[in-house]
Amino acid sequence: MNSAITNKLNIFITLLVITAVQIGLSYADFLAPVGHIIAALLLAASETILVGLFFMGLKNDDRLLRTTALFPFVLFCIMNGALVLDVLIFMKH
Amino acid sequence: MQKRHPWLVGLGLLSMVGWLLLPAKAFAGLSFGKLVPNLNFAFGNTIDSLYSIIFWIVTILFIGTEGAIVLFIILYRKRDGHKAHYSHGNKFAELTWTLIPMAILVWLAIFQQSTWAFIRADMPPASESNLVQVFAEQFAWNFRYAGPDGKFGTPDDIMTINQLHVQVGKKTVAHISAKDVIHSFFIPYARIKQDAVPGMLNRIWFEIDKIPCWDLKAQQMVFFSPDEIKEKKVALDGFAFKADNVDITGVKKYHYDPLPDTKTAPILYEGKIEDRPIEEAEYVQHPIEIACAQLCGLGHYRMVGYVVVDTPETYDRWMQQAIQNKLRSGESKWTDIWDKYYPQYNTAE
Amino acid sequence: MTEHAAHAEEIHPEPKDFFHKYVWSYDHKVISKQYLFTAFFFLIVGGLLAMLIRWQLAYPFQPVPVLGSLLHGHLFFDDSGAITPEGYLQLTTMHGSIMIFFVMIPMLVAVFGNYLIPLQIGARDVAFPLLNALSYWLYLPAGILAFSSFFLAKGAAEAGWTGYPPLSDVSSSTPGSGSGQIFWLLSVFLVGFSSILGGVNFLTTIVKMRAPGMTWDRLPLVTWSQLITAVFQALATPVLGSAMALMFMDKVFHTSFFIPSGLQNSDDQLVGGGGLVGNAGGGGHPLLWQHIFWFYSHPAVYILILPGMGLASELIATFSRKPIFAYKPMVGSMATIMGLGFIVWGHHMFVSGMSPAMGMGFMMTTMLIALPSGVKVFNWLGTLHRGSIHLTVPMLHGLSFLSMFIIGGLSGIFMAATPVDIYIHDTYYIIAHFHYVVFGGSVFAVFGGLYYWFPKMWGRKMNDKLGYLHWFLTFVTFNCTFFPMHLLGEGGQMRRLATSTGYEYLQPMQDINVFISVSAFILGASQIIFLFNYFYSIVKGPKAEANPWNAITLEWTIPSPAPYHNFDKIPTVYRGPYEYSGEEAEKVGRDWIAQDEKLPA
Amino acid sequence: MEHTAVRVETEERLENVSFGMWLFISSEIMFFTPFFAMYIIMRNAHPELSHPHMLNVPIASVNTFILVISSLFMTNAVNASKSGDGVKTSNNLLLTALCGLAFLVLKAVEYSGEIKEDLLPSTNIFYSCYYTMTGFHGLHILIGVIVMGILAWRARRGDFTKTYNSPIEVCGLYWCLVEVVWFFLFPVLYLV
Repeated sequence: MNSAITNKLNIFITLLVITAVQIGLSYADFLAPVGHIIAALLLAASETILVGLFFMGLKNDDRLLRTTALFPFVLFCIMNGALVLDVLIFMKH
Repeated sequence: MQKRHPWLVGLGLLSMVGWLLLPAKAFAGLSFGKLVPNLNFAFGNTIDSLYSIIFWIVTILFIGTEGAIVLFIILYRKRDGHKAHYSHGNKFAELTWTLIPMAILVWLAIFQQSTWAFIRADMPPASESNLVQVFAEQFAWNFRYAGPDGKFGTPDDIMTINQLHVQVGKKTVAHISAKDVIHSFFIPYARIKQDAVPGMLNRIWFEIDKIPCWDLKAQQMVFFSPDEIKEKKVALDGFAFKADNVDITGVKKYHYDPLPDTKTAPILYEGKIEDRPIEEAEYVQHPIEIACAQLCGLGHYRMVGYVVVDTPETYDRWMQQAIQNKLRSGESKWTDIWDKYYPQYNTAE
Repeated sequence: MTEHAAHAEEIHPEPKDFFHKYVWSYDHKVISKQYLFTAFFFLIVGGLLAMLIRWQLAYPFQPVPVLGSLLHGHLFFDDSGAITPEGYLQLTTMHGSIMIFFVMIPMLVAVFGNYLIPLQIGARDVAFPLLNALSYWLYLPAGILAFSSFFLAKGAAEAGWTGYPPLSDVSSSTPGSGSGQIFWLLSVFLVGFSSILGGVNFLTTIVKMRAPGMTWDRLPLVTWSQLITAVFQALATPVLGSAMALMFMDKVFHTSFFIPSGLQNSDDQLVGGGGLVGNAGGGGHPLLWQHIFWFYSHPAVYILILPGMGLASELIATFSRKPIFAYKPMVGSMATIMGLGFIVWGHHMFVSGMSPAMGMGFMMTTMLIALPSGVKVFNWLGTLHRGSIHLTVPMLHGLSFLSMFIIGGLSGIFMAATPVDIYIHDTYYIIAHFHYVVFGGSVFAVFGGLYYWFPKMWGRKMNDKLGYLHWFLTFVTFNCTFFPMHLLGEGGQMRRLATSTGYEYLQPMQDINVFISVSAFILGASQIIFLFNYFYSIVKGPKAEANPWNAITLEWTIPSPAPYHNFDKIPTVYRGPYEYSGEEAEKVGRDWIAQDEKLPA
Repeated sequence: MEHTAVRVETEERLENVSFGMWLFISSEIMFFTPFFAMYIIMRNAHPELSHPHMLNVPIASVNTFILVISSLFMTNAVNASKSGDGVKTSNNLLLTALCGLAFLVLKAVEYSGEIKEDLLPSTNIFYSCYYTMTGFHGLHILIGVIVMGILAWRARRGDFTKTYNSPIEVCGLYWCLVEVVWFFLFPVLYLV
């Protein structure tokens, strides 16, 4: 049992560290603005995966739950991809 | 099983068979060009021919499938001694009716990419076309022409409400936006439609290759090509356009009457415009209509605009008159909104 | 826990008092009947709205015969009893919204889904009975909100069922866009939330609670279609919810998501956040609403048609006494529709200012999505081929679904071709297309389903003579009403016009409009036959036996009306759902064999 | 749900509940997708309206830490409910609810600061997006706090046993969803 608890504590600490890194990175100005965005999103995604796998139990769930968890992010990319393509890239203002 | 009523079932079959031969379907396809003839020879014909290609494909599929339904109902109807054939499918049949429709659909899609790009993406260069700005508002169309200096937002621009002047045979580029809600710039005779979205500039181009006139004897609209109109006597004004209600269904009867006590009217004949006695006029220059195709509020049904199709001579005559008497109707819309909030829309491309 | 003993013990005793038996009930069968009666009420309301619309189009601004004199000066009538222009827009908006959100989706998904899924997969009830009741009790207030918005001071919403901003967003642009639009937003949000919960509930039930032996290739096509519909409901409807939330923020908290900067109202005043004069704001983009709305609404039209396809497959297979032709491709095409359904929405926006390059992409996907429907149509024809076709009333409705869906699908191809769509977009051609698919398709499937499962639901039989009469009248007048709309579309008559007689080029269309209106009145009147037949037979219909149509799926193995706990013992399934006229059937001496019937040794 | 004898929940029931909850979570993610889409379009169409660290980053960072801590309490609560210890579950649930309340209080402080400077949802499109996204997220946290309060009260009353703890599981999944949404909201609104 205690391995589960220490596991939860490790995850908890890594989450705190990632958040701290995220905030710190945003103040570092050696990164270009695009770099900020990518770094922030990558860290957020890693936090999400950590919470998803360990705190939400996806680690020991079957493939069905994992596809259910993943599918909305695919739709997220479809909708945002189409919107960005149409309103920002193709649209001549 | 319930008791069946043969006469009722017969009636059902009859209606299905009758439905199959319904003339409307054939009439529907052939009527496409008749109801609203196409005047835009640049891409209107491709739209019409594309419609009829799809129509014939669809009609063949329609006759085939509906015919199959009725045939199967009759052939395999329930009767003593006839048993259903047990089968879970037939690979060959499934393959054919997946691949063939896929081929047709993909061919249709690829075939039209170029038409769609030609109509929408590649705008004609400014040298070959007239540029007009369209500013839709709740229940009227504002038009603006660049005027002699060729630039928009200058004091010599010409502005009209609900009156778009287009040169026959010459491409017209329209930069469309809206003031308050979404409207849709739709000229059925020119086969074009483009939403006018506030806060956004949409660009379309079209061309009108026939001149609509009103035959005074037959009291109906006729279309002349630029050389046909040379032998016709077409009055440019001096006539009033009247519409009388026929019955409660709101159908209207249109006719032109000469304006009271006018002796002469400017008549276009063999490319020259002179004042001639009004009796000589056989035709009157008649505009085609612009409609709003997007729900834009309670006046959506009465948002009628007019496209006056001019020969080069009449176009210059109108332009000179407009410049002389500084035609700037609906000016506040342009100066207070378009130039003030959307100066970047005054581009040539 | 081997042979589902747990299920057996879990049988709650049937509630006795009226309140728990019929009002606050967890039983999926009672909830489906609650949805049924509410959907019937809204069908009547939506139908009346349609009659008023047709009156205005045939005889523009003439006083409405009966209602006009009764309600002159109120609702959408002016003092002389004729329909006002803004009243006409309220009619079209609410006709569309009520028919889609409060009649068709509930009728197809909540009534048939609720009733049939547990019975067809051999379960006692849905996965979350409390959630099921909650769905209905969210749907009812949403309906009341929508219905009461007619009686607001400035009337119901007026921006079409699509509610495009800035017309819907700026309150001063049209009378209905004030409180009427807010009522519309709230009621669509609530009914969307109820349908999300329904989707989650049904998806869990079908995936997790199938009886032993009910593998994926033995699942009846009705349940397969409910599964794919539930995926669309669970994943696409939230997007509608957030579109409603964004516009609600616009109207109440004066944000400016869909209001571009520099927008003016009709008396030339600059409007900012919430469409109010004097507010700064602006910077939004009206096209974003269209993208977000259609991202939901294209899956929504598949929510409207997929259950209809499932019902039609069941009817056609049962009354041809023949297994469905190519079961796997039927399921495969439904899965393809699920896959493509999320990436096609742009074909609603070809002329809306979406860039032409996007138009090309969406044209490709739209052309591809026409393929699964085509495959299904040919498979239905394959089912009819060499079957023994019993032309009972449900079968006639099933065949009408098939024949009308063919026309609806084929007229869709015209719109997928973008150059042709330039001409026919927002004209009556579009209205003809979707009425052929929704009315000609799903409503005929619903009528067929209601006849077919009436014995199981009420334990009685409906009258056949009235059934044939109703089918014949509806079939003929439906075609006379909606087919000429193709002609109107080709003539260029635009949608949502209070009258087309203001346009010179539309004069020849007016006689077609009058013909359509007259046949629409007959169509409306002939629905009374069905409603009378339905409610009369509930009380007075002859008793029905357990399996009046000699069908195979599990719901026919239990007595009619289906008992409270569905199955005494959870059945074990041995074969597919459409084993008509096979060797196994001959072994038991009939032309059908139930799914859970053990073969004699 | 009247207080019946100890309810027995089958293994399948737990599977159904978690699959159902996961579907609901994906529908909630789809609920937030258009907000992010709106935000991305807005930031690119109007870059002048906002710059990194424009909003109150300290309060938001504290809020993020609060949420991370609350997720630890939440997992403890779920583990405790698995072992049937009602009181421990209830305590952990109350702690998580407390963190949720702290989050909301800080959020209110942040909002009042901005409203005092007259930065309302109607000032410009950036603040419209900001208020909508954080507002709806705060609404979800409020719902979570209320549900956890009720569950903590029921846990203390002994409703949940080793064989019946699906409500706690569901609440745990919901709270992690709310936390994940904030993980994306925080950098996108405050740091970038």
